[in-house]
Amino acid sequence: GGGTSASIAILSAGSLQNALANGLKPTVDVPVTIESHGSTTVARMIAEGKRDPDIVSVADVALFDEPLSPSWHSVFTSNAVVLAYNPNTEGGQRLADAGRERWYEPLAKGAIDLGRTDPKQDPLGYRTLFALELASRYYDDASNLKDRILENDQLYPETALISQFETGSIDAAIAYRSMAVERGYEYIDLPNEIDLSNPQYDEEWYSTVSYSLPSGQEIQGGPISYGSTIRRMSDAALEVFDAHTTGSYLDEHGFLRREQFPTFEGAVPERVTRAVGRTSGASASANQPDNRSGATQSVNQSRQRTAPVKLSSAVSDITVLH
Amino acid sequence: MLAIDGLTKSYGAFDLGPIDLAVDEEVLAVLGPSGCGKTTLLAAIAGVTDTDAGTITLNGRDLTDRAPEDRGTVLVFQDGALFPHMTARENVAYAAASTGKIDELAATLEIGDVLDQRAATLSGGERQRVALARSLAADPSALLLDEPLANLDAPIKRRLRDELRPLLSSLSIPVVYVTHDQHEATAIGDRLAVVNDGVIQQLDTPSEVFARPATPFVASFTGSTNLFQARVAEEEGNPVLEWADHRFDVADDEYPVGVDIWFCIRPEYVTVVDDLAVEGRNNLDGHVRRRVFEGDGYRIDVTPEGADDVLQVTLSPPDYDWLDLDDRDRVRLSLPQDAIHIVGECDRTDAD
Amino acid sequence: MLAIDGLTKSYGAFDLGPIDLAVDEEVLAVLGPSGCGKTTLLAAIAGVTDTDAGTITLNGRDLTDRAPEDRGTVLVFQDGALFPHMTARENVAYAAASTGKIDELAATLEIGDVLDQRAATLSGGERQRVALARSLAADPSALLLDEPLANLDAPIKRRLRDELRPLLSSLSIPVVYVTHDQHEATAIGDRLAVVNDGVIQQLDTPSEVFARPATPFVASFTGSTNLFQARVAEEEGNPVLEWADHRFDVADDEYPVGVDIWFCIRPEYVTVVDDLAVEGRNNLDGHVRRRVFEGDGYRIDVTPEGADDVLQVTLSPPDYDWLDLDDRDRVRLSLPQDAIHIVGECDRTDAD
Amino acid sequence: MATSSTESETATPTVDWLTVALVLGGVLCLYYLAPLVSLLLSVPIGEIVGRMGDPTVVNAATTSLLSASISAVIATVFGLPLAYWLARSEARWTNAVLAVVILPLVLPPTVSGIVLLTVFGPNAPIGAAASAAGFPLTRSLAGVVLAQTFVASPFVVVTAKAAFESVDRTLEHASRSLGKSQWTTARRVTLPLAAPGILAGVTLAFARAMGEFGATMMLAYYPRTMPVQIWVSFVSLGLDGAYPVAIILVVIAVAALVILNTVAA
Amino acid sequence: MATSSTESETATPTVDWLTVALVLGGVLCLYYLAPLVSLLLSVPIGEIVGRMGDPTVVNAATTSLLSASISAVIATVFGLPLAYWLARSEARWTNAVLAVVILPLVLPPTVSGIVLLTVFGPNAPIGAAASAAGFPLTRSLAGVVLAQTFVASPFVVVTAKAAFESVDRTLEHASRSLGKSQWTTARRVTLPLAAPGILAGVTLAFARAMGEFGATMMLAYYPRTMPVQIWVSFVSLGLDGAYPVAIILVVIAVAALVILNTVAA
Ligand SMILES: [Mg+2]
Ligand SMILES: [Mg+2]
Ligand SMILES: [Mg+2]
Repeated sequence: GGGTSASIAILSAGSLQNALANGLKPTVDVPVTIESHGSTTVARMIAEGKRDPDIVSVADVALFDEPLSPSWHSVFTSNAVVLAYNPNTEGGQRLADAGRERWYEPLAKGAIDLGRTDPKQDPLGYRTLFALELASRYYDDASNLKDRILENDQLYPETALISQFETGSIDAAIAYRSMAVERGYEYIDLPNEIDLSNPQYDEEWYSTVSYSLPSGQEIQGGPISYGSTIRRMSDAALEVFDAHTTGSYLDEHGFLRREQFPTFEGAVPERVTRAVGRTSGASASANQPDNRSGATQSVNQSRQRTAPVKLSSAVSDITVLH
Repeated sequence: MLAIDGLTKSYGAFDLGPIDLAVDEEVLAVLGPSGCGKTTLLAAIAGVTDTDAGTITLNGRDLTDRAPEDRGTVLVFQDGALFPHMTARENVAYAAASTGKIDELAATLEIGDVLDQRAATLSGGERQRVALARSLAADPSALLLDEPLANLDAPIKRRLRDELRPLLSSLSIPVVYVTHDQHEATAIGDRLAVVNDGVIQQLDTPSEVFARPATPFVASFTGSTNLFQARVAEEEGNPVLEWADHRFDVADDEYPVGVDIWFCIRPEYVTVVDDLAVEGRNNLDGHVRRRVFEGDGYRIDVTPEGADDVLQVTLSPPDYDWLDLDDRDRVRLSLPQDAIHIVGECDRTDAD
Repeated sequence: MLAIDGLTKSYGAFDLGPIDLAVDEEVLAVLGPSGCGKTTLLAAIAGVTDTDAGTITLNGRDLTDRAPEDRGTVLVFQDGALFPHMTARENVAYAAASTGKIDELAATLEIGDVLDQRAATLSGGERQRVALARSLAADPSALLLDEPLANLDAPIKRRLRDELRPLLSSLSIPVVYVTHDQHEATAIGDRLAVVNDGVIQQLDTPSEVFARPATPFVASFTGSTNLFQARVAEEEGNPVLEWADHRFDVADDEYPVGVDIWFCIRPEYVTVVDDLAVEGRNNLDGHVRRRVFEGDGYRIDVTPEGADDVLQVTLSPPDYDWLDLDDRDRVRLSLPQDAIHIVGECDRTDAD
Repeated sequence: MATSSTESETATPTVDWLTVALVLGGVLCLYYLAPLVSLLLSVPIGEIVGRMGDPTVVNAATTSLLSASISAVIATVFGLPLAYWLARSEARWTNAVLAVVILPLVLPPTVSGIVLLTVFGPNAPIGAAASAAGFPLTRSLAGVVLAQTFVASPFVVVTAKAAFESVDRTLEHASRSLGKSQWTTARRVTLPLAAPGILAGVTLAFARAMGEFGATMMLAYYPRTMPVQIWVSFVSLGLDGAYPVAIILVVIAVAALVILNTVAA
Repeated sequence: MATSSTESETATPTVDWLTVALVLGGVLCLYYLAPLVSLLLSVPIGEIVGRMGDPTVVNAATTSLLSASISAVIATVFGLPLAYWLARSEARWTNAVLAVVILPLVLPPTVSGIVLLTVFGPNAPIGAAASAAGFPLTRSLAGVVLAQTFVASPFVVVTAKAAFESVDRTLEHASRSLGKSQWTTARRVTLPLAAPGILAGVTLAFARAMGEFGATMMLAYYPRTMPVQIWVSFVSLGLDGAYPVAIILVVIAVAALVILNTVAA
């Protein structure tokens, strides 16, 4: 296998890279290696056998349905969609002036060079669409923001988006709050109804929007939820997992730890809940409200279909390592 | 003794062989036009090209499947193939077992002055001398030379040719000397193999090959420019040749009456009869068509009466002056019976 | 008229010039050892290297800042510099205005046979002939030749040298012919410039340069091997030279008494007096130290009495046979007054 | 016969160098091939053929071929003079210039893309001016070409430099002395003699341009070249989505290289 | 004087080819340099010096130099025999082999990394076997070298092939005919004559290995090479984090190339 007993390998979403390397790593005794790619790439690499990390963490738990299907996972933090702007450009300044209540106006006028990521390729991309849709409903005078604001040429791969933004090529970018905090961007904190950060708005508000991936998968709106799972159980992995999913470093890096986190989904091994200090019961209760993403129909069925297989492999891992 | 048996090699539309050759401690000159396969033959003996069939043995050792370095044959290339990143001395030292050997060869080949020059700065003659020294430094059991003088200017070529003859003879090993130059071949070879289209046409002493060419090709390539078709007949039990309006006595009685044959006579054997009144069996009258000065003598083209062909006669300058010929003069030529050589029966083979 | 004024160029530790030269419709031979700057001088005239100072004019046109192609000068390189991807004909055609010109030059330079060969397959002599044809095809206003015969074998070199002389003269343009070979320089040049260390040491007709070298370097480089130091004295109002135990009359009265000078006498001007009884002002006795056969004659080294130097005498084979000299024989030599040439005052300049 | 065959065996006891060479070279070839075979085997041929008609694939192929061709031409037009100068100049700082030429090779393409953005991005003076003139240098074919040229053109310069150096300078001097301009000399003497090396360089540059991903991704992204399309397909559909496009890229690139070398040779 | 100067002016009315060449070449150089200058100017020198002591940067630099050196050596050891064979063989399928050699150039490095994973990844037979033997081929220096060798070694093969082709085969035949083995011939005749071209190829391969990112990212990621470290810094800290590391990479690579060429020449 790839992860050796010497160190714990974490394969994580790119947005967690800095937090894990500079927040988590110094707080644990176990040596940790962190590898980061886009969340979708992370999921692909594991699903297609290109990586075999001990712990995998992604920026959208939906990826734990498809293509990854671990027997369980923890939802441990949230993030928010924010509107980062470059105060040194004219357009950026216009946004700063418009502020939290009127930010969409200069955007809708086409006076801002906006950058965003491709909804077909990463969660931030489709979450941008969700946020705009929700904003259209949230603000009184902001109908149809998606049609008015979105242009095809706003799409960049995430890396390119960051570079374009930092070099002043674009005035503003839809980003995660953690990115903006870590890099010291100026940003507009959007209302919770829009920024997809608060599980409280999940059921009756976030879940009313959706997006179809090229694969045919239907993504339903939901709070941004970072998920993590242990693929190879060990005491060391547990220690890292605990610090990873509950550590205060997350706040410092701009992530939002809601009080209900971490919650669990699936057949969580008891060792995990014990280590993290939550009961299995909590997992069961958290299960329902948090499950918004993934295929609209028969999500639970598909999970039940795959769970036994994955569980047995996880069990065998545990057995071996004991 | 270098023995080649049934050697063949095809590439593209060209077929070499089958070649059978046995070369003793002698110099065998291989003469042929460019593209006749003579370089390929050397390369095959040296092992730098592969062959399709046949065996090559040297002093009883079968070389056929050996690597070039393991054959004991050394090949001297047309342009010398000196290593350009080395001096002349380093080139010779590359193959020499001792510095004594280098000095000895430098003396023999008179390259002492240029030993410390880079290979690229040598003149053509110097280059070939160094190449020869290098090849001899390797102490060959057989020496193969591929037109070593071909790219040299005429006077250098003549001088090196004169030096090569005794040098190669003194080696007492089989030497194969490839050339397209008939003078070089006769000057250097103990024996002479004439090759055309990948096949040995004749293998004999140079004088025999020149006097009695085995094929029309050998005849023309060795300078027997008077090559004609005639029919064998008989007069009083003796063979004669019918050519144009004439009948010639011949020494060769090998061919039956009525057969069409090729015969040849070298231009230097044809004589001009000074008195038109003199009759002779093998005389023939004609008219002077052209006179050409060839440096060391004159060539006279004569159109025999009753023929469209041209008979060539070579004359020494004194003879030419004495005969005082003009164009269109009527001359009587004599074709000595012994000089007329029947090359062979006519078939689909052409003279060239 | 090609005029060079105050031309200088430095590279590394080497300085060329200042060079002042005026070349009429004549052949100027530039003679010097390798590394003396003669090739650089040609390159500077042709414009293929840049210069530090000075002007070059051709028929009144200032060439100094012109591109090489705009000078009207054509440079013939040592190895011919034929374009390897072209045939001989294409090389000539590259510079020729018409095919008629190609044929004409092919005839003049006797390269008709090789016109359709690739440049790489030509012999050294053929290569230089094609290079010459190509350079003449460009219709030069001045022709510059950089040791065109240097890499050729001796006989070819001699033949081409003999052909070049009339050919170059017939052009009626300034020709600069660079060489390190004194025989080539005298055979080809109307005038001769001897260059050493980037400086013209002497510029005159070949016979004048050879008879009256201006510096010890010129003397030794042109074969005045008898080069000695002596002191100017006076006898009866006439200048004499004191050398070893001897006093010689000299024709040159330019140097004051008491001055140390270099004088020279060419070995072919020294004569052996057949009768030891014959007295003469400029006679000198010595002993034969060595006799060397030099192909076209003999060289005798004589140690004069009272001197450590060696005086060289060249003798024709008949003279040598008649004198019947042996090593250690006592001989009386005569140094004709007119043959003794005072090269110049002694200073820090060395003979070589 | 028996004797000579024994002799032959004892005469070549050393390890055959050719065999060693072929084994080493074979290992390298296998190393190149194995992943490609694995790539080819992973997708049924029908799937590939099916994807070939896909408009995104057709567009990406068109963009790639067009941009790589333009990049190769630009690399040649701008690179040959530089290569020639590097080969011919006696200036000491040619080495410094050569180092500059090799830099794009050393720089990870993504970094190249980022730094190119700082110069040609719409906010940078050049980028802004071009954009204002209706010719944006990013997110356009121009951007793709800029990225590809940056990473691919050094191959033309480095390879052509070696080719020019192999041309004897005396031949150029001879040509000019014969009254031919620098231009004629370059065209009729230098270029023909350096042609094989130049062709090799252009081939390398074209190949590298076809494969360019990192810098293109940063500078252009749109219109999508095949490498970008492969990436997009991988991220959205996984290997099954990416492999057919990758195979088509390989096939097109090889075909283009074969044509380039056949036409030019 | 006045006359000749007028003549001189009328005599060179055409556009000076050298000027055109220098302008075109200069534009290309500027194109290479501008982003680099922009890169250098974007970070205060103190920041760069500060980062140079940073253990992650030191580790990445060590890994990069070590892996690129190993890759260059492997590329040379395996590539030279292949290049020699390609240059010398008369087999028709040398062109097919050459196409195989050029393929890694055409393939976007990320794709190369992915397909290499299908062969050397922990799930593939070879990768699993190596891993079981305690020598994992991914997430190890071996993985880095595998990735770099894949993308960089073609440069050695292509460039050395051209260099070998320029060595007259007759010289090799002459050497062997003089009784020297293939090995001696290669060592004393072929290699010395082909040396400049081979060195150029090794230089290119080393440079490319230093800059390799896409395939390394996929195949290894750990230990981090400088390009990966640049990426990580960029993802964590943005351009300000990535630039100093990128500058250090450029400096190290240039220094290494200069040393390589000085030592070898
Ligand atoms: Mg031949
Ligand atoms: Mg010279
Ligand atoms: Mg010279």
